[in-house]
Amino acid sequence: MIEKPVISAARAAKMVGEGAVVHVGGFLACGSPRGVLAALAELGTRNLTLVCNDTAVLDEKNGRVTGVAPLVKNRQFRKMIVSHIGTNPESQRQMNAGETEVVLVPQGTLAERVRAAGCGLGGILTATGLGTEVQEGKQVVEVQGRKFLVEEALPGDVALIKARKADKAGNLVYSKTARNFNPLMAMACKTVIAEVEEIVEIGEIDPDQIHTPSILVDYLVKA
Amino acid sequence: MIEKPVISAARAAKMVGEGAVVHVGGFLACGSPRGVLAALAELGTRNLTLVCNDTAVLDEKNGRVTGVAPLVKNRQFRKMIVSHIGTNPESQRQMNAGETEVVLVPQGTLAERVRAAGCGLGGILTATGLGTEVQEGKQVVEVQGRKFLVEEALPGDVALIKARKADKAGNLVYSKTARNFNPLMAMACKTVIAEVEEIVEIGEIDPDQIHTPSILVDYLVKA
Amino acid sequence: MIEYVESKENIARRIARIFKTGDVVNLGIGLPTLVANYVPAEVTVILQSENGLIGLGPAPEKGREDKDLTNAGGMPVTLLAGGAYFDSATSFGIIRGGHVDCTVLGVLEVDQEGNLANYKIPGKMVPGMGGAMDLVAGSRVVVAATTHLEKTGGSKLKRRCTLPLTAEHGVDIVVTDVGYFEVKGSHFVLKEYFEPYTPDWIVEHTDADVQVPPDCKSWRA
Amino acid sequence: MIEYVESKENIARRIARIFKTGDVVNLGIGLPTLVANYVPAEVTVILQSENGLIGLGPAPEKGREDKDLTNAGGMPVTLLAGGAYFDSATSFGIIRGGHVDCTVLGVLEVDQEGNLANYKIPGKMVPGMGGAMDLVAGSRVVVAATTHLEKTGGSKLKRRCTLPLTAEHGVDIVVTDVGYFEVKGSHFVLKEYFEPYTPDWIVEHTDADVQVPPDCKSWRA
Repeated sequence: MIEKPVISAARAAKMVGEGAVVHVGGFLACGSPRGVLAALAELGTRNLTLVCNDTAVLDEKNGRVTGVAPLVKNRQFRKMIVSHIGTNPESQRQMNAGETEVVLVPQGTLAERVRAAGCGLGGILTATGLGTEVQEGKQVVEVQGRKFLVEEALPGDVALIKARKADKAGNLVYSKTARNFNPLMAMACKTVIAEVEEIVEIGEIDPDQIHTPSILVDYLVKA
Repeated sequence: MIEKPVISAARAAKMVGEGAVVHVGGFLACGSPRGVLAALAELGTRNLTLVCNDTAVLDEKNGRVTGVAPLVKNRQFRKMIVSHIGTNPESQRQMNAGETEVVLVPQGTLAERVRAAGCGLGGILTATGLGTEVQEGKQVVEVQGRKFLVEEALPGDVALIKARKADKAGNLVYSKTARNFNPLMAMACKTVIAEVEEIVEIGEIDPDQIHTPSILVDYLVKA
Repeated sequence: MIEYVESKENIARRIARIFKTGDVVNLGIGLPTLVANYVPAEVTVILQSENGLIGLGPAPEKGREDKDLTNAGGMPVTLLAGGAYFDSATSFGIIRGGHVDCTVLGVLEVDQEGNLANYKIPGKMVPGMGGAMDLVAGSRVVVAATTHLEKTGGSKLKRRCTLPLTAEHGVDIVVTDVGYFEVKGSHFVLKEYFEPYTPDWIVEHTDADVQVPPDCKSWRA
Repeated sequence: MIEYVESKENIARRIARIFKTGDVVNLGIGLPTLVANYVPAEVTVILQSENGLIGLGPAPEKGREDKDLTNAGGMPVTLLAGGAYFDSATSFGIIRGGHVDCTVLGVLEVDQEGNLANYKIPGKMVPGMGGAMDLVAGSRVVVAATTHLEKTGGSKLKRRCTLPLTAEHGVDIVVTDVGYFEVKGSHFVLKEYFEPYTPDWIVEHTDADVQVPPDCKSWRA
């Protein structure tokens, strides 16, 4: 197996180009790549499109600023495709003020759209969102007498993900609910950067217990 | 957690009703539930619809009869939805003679159709099969300027699957390439029967390394 | 004269009695989360959390939180023995695929056709739907949990939702602090009234069609 | 006069030179499987097998077979350190999602528009497509591996396939035992001729439009 480069968070952040579509793992920042996100916030790259479960927590009064929240505050995103913005009032403010385009996607649909991109599917058919605002502008297909929305694949340029452990080849293992969107995003993006807590030798991870195979991962960052 | 009934292969076979749609795990019989299939062959239940990767190996001259092959030979299937029948000449013969309906599905499409059923999707959009006989009779949807086939979900009545290990709650771990379609089928059927080599206490399997969560499994059979 | 007194506890208590042993249940954030506290000791339900686990346990003791183990509200939780973790696609596959027996959600509005609005007040509050749309579309039984009246005195149960919908025709059961309703056809059926409220009081204080069947009975928390 | 002598070895040898270190490659059953034997020592390719693994190793020693570890042909194999197992949906997600750099498939017919037929001779042989349709639709580079002529002397490269297609316009490269072809627009481009065959011989013995560009060069196994 080929070893993957282990790079700094700062170098990882530089791989996110101006205007890129960035898939960021994590669920209310549980399982988000903190180090790389901090570096990206510092770098200040703009006009990004965010694909993420949520805009994390921005509660400066209580000292809780997590996940992508600093980047939201920095106005680094021109568009945010997320399922939830309720814990980050700044993302709501930007949306209501028309400063940032926010596309709200049902969480399960978001997961499937990202997965579809990674799996080379054009999209999936789901009943979620039928008869709601989510349906607007979407194709409806009938299958066995039932109606479904066509939800399109959602690919990205760069995935910033977080894993518990990697081997030097880039095989990943996630921890508990920090798994969430991370393995899906690892399949859906051209460049995949995994921030990991531990890097072990090739062969140390049981191949039945690898969550993301090495070939999907381009760079490792030590958390 | 609730413990799942551990039943005999014979009792498991009886849960497959006349005319049922049966999803059978395994890839050329690697990872197929041998004990339950043997019991079902003995029971002789007919008019079944098979959903399986392949019709396994029927090579009596060399003493190789694996997976669902005995059931094919018994004419227990009225319909077989599979990706490959090349190693079981009897399934080819039945198809060519018009005795059994055989629907050939590309392997990746079969996997996604089973997964879609288990995941409550109406189906998926794939480019696989475009411009081939597989396209016949199917809807075509355009997404971002590209054409895709609508491939519909493929649910089942009973899943007969094989795992390496279960805990008493029914959490499953598969071994190596014996995993294949097994976890997909575990999600796609009303009744799920898992044949396992080993049953351990609840809590003995690391919850990060469970391939199929217990709630998807109804019965365990000791291999 | 009966005076309305909001009681989230009564709502949670009654909903907790819906489940039977083995049910897989997803409890939404807020009021629905309370339900876990009232499940009878003899009933074993299995809690699913859409951020990727089955077998949700109680909150950890202080100091024993695990940064990698939270519920869908981002709060530290624990996992029971026999629980399992999975990714978000599998989690919603479990939800959409009908493997969750019951989901309990909070409400902004719910109407007599089973429509639910709980994710958006245009121009005011737009937290996003999170997993709610999938939960309503996918779960076998959807229970809407809500106080019967708004702070301003209006009925939370409506003839027709005015807010953007979370899902069309998704709700099966509505439990408020005055009664237990089923959505049948295009009206609510009052299956139980919670004393001291009476069927008459409930019909009068519900801005929707409420049918009171002969077998409607009283229930005490 | 040049006499055609079938050489699967030469086909495999040339295809093995296509890869560069780090390429993820899927080798079909039969002739394509031979390719693994000729990958140069200095090139590390990563073999994927669609039944659910990455990091395919050589066949095990006799007596060390593992019933749970086979390739897509059902034959016992091994896994290299750093390899991984996954289910069939993930396996084809990897294939369809463009994570496989190159797939090598056997051929019944291949035509100058890149159409491939390799899964069915109606009424005669219908093994089924297995994973072939997904592999051709999904891999970045698709290499068709075939002897140049049929046993009966006919050309395997066609103007237009007559058998049911495995995929439309999927093939990028065709390697036979006489030359290396690219599919460009609606014809074959002969990039290399394998001595003792000459471009003239190849054009004459190919029942399709073959362009011979100025930079067409010779290659020796």
